[in-house]
Amino acid sequence: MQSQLPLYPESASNFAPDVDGLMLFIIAVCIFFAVAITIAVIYFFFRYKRKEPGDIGAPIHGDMRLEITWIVVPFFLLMAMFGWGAVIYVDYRHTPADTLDVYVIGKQWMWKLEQPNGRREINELHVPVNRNVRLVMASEDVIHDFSVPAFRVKMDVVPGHYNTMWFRPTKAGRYHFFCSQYCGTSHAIMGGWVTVMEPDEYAAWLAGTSGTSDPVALGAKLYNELACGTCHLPDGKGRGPSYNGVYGSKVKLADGSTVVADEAYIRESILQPNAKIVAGFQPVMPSFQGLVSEDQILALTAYIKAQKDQPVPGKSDAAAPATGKK
Amino acid sequence: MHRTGELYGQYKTLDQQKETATLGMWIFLVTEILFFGGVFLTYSINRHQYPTAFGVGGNMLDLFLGGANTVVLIASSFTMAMSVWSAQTSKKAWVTLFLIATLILGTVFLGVKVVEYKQKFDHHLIPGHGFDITYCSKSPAAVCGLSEKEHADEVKEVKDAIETEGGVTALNAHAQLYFSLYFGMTGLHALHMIVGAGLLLWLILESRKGRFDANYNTPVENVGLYWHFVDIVWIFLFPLLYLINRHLA
Amino acid sequence: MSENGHHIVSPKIYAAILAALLLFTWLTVQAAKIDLGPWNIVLALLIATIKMSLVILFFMHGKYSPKRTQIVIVSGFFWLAIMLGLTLTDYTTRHPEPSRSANPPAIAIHRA
Amino acid sequence: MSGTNNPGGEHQLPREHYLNATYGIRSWLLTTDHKRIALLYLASVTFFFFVGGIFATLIRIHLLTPAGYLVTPETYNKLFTMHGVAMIFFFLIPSIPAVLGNFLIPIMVGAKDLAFPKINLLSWYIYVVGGCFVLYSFATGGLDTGWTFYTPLSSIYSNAAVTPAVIGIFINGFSSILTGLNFLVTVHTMRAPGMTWFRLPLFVWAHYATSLIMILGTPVIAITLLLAGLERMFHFGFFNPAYGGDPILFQHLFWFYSHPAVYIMILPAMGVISEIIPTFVRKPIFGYSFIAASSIGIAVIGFIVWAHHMFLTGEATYAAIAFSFLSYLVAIPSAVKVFNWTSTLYKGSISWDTPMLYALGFIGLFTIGGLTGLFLACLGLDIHLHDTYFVIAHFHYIMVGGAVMGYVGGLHFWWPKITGRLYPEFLARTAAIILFVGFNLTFFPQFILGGLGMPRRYHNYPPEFQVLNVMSTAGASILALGYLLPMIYLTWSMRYGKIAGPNPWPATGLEWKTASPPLTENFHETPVVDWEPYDFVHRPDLGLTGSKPKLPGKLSPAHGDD
Repeated sequence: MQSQLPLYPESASNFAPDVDGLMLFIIAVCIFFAVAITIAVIYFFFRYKRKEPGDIGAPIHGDMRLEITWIVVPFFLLMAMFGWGAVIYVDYRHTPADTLDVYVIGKQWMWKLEQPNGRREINELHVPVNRNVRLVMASEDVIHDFSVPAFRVKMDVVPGHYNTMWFRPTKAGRYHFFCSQYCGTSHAIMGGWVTVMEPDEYAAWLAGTSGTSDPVALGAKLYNELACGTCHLPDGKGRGPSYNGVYGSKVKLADGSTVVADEAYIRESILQPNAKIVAGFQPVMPSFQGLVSEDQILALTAYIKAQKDQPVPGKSDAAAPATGKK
Repeated sequence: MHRTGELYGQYKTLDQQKETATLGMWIFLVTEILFFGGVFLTYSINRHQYPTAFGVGGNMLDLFLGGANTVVLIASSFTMAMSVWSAQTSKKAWVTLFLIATLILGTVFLGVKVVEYKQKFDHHLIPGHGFDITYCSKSPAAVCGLSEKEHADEVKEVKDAIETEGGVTALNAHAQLYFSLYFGMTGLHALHMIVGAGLLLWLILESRKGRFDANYNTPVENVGLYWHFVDIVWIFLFPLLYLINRHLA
Repeated sequence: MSENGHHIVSPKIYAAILAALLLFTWLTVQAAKIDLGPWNIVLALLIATIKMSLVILFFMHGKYSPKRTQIVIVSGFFWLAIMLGLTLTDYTTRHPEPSRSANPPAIAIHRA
Repeated sequence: MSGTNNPGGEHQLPREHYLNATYGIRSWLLTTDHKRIALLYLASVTFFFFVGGIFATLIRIHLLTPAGYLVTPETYNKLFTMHGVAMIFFFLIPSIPAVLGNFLIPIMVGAKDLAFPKINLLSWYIYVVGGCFVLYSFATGGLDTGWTFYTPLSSIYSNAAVTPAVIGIFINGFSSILTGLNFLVTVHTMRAPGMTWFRLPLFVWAHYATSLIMILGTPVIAITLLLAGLERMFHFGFFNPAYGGDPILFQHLFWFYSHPAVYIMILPAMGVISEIIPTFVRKPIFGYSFIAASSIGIAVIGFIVWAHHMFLTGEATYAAIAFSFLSYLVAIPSAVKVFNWTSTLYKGSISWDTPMLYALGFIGLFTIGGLTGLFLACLGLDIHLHDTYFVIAHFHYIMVGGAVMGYVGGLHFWWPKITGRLYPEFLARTAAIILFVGFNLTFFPQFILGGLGMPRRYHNYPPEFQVLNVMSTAGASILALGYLLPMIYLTWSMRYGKIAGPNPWPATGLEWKTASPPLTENFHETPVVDWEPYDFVHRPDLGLTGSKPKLPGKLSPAHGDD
């Protein structure tokens, strides 16, 4: 991709020239001061080397004019850096109105990205060149950070917050993106590639087949992985009620009321199992809050829905079969 | 243990020694201000985010017990101040007496705190898996020792809060923040009280030997400063934890 | 203090402060029961601050302490104010975002 | 050794001094002598420096190849976390204050001991207990949260031994608080007659400023880690997003201490440099009051810049702008110091002794470290450089190039006072040069890596970054050698070094007016200070009889403005 010893990353977004210009300015100021001080130190070091063991230096105590100079001059230079930096930052934090929105979810240790038309990607981001792109980002667990050095942008992805960032790619190509906020064991492999495409290529890519798999199959897999089946036996004789035929049915609860087993009810039963206890069962199920993602809840719900036509186990009790609690 | 008014080696005069001790104590109290400042900040930000849940949580505390404890602690501050006065005026017997009174009042405070913690435990208000803010409103009034009217008020308040917060899950989550802070703040405060009680016990034993008089009373004064500081913390905890949105109840 | 000996506060003042503190405690409980909107919290904190000042000035002899001690006390609160104040500059000027809640934000993302 | 106030005769160790006043392990473990406590600290921080250093070495070896050379990702994460925790909380923060400060501050102000000697001993024990908790955490599962302990990774998700580490750091905080409290009170109430505020050595001013940070900042990290610990242990929620808490709030609280903590590390080193330079240049320091005031300025402004660590967390734009502005302000007092040190060299009589080499190394490295801070305080650039190796390079230039150089330089400078003996000069100069070269080779490539966007805390990296990483690892091996050398010859010199005499350099401070090593009570009688700091002209007692250059008619602005 680059030579053996690259010194600066590629420049591929609207922010890159701004940031690089500012970088050059600050580097110039810093080199000036660093070199000046180094030369002064080395010069004095040799020029005023002690000649005789008993020598002492000139009793100079200070100089007010110099002190004021080296307070005031750096102050203005610093304010220039501050102002210039603030301008870029304000631009970066204020997203323009006409953006292409991509949703980004960070989780340990992968990135899930969703294009405006619903097409999903893992650790890959495709964007069209010369179009303002906004990333709307959320985390499912710890703090992550989405960073694209070639675009000179990054932003933390914080659980419980939506953070957004935007950029306009200016050059087609493939660029690294990284997770830049330490997030646990595989932090270093939580990255991928941004592919910047010509608009027509992007449109063609977007229209291609979606990458999502069958939610029911996914749910069945989770049913096994999360060991739901150890309690929710299909015959209804486990410690938890069976899923068979539960979706859409009326479920009788321990407090005597009934509810319809819809999506909301299933979701609640996964996340807050003790909120509604099915008649005849004990509140023994642990909460899966934090253990399953929203994607997975959707898949599990799809799976439970798919068991709708299965025979309901046990005695069929008028309207409310003894089922329904996951 | 040194004798009354002994001058330590590193000091030149008794005055310097006393001045040093007092300055040291005040600087220590400044670190305590910042220490509690951290939790107060955490409280403020979270309360700012979830006023409803924090209101509901606050109204589940026992105002009578909290108020009574405030009175007890203020009274103990008074007796502490009086024991300093007794030492400064060399009324040696009174020093001990006032210190004992302070210790008793401090113990009463801690006792009441234990009763309150027990109550919260019974009402499923300990953060964690068993937490349920709706426990008392779901249960019959007698379970939480509420009158019928109080119970009805609470039922209504919780119902409204569930609506405002967008579901019982959210309310429970945010109310747990409140109770985490309640236990964190009052627990830290109680820990300081326990340390203070230990210091008082030490002072009482010393004072019985007649150690403290007009010439030498720095320990009484400095423990006094600490005790008053702990009182000040409670002066803020009481309105923040107990009185927020009390008018809604 | 070290030069002019030790200031002794009379028990009468202590008693007066005790009475004032109890009065303010009663007042703050009563005030809390009236709905003043956002002013409830302001009033409660105001009363607490007054109570604190009384304790510091008289029980803790802040009023009679040497200037150096007073500077120490004030700087403690000053730094507390820095911590609270500057952190609140962040929280009070954030753009409104979708509310943070118990549910992972992925939900809204899927709805979008 | 160039320059001694006793050129003819050989020196003798004093008959009685703090090291031979009493014997036995109890006399050390129960001592209230600030000098002995300083040596206890010296031993313990050196131990933690070794622990942290071993982790650092392993990290650098691992990063030789893009895929990672040595350890699993879990282990790598633990290595850098434990490196950070050991180095920051148990080496850098206590190093200069608790070793050199403890030893010197009472002597410098002319007191027999610190204001609270028992509390001083207590703070060492607290440090040891805290250290044991942290070592326990290292030994039983390690720590993989990063030294920043960001929630919810540390409070909910990490499977490592976070709880004992948090408890250890919490406990250790009190050691820091008590040390700071002791210094503050000592400087206020224990000064000798004639030791006015503006006659205090700049080392004491720097420690006064450091102590302010210690007492005002440390309680906040204590409470923050306590809250995170409660969250982890008891399912409490303060910052937990599952309860609606805000992880960013943790960062505010964390950095409220941890940014000023950087100044806890660097300010004492600046104090050391401000002592070394006038001594080896033999002239008063340029702009005494500006250097003193800038220490206080750094401590105060340092408290109001913390959220510049959080520009990209979703912090409000206005807050970010305010914090960026304040961060630039803190650059000014630091710059004032560098300019004043440089100007002190002008028309001096400069000797090339080891401490002076460290001081010059410090100026160079701190300048680079400080200037690269300007990149990170800059809102626009921080977007690109945040959490990359640029940050790593920047703070290692400040902490290793600055604080550790100052610490090692200070150890050399006061070694004759502490032990009564001189170190071997040639070896010491060699070590100083090796350290300087090794340091730059280790950390300068990391600036470029950061500019390229290599994120920090990565156990592997894209192959195009390899050359720079190999350079860095090569430098680290030189650096390790540079640290081993002083460790060996300083230990050797404790027994075999040449006897130093009370004032070998000679220097002007009060600590050089007493024997080397000093008495247990420091001075035979309370000294009376009647000279201005760093004044060589009116000090016939220093025995300097050589020529002195004439006072310049006016200062040449050509040198001043650099």
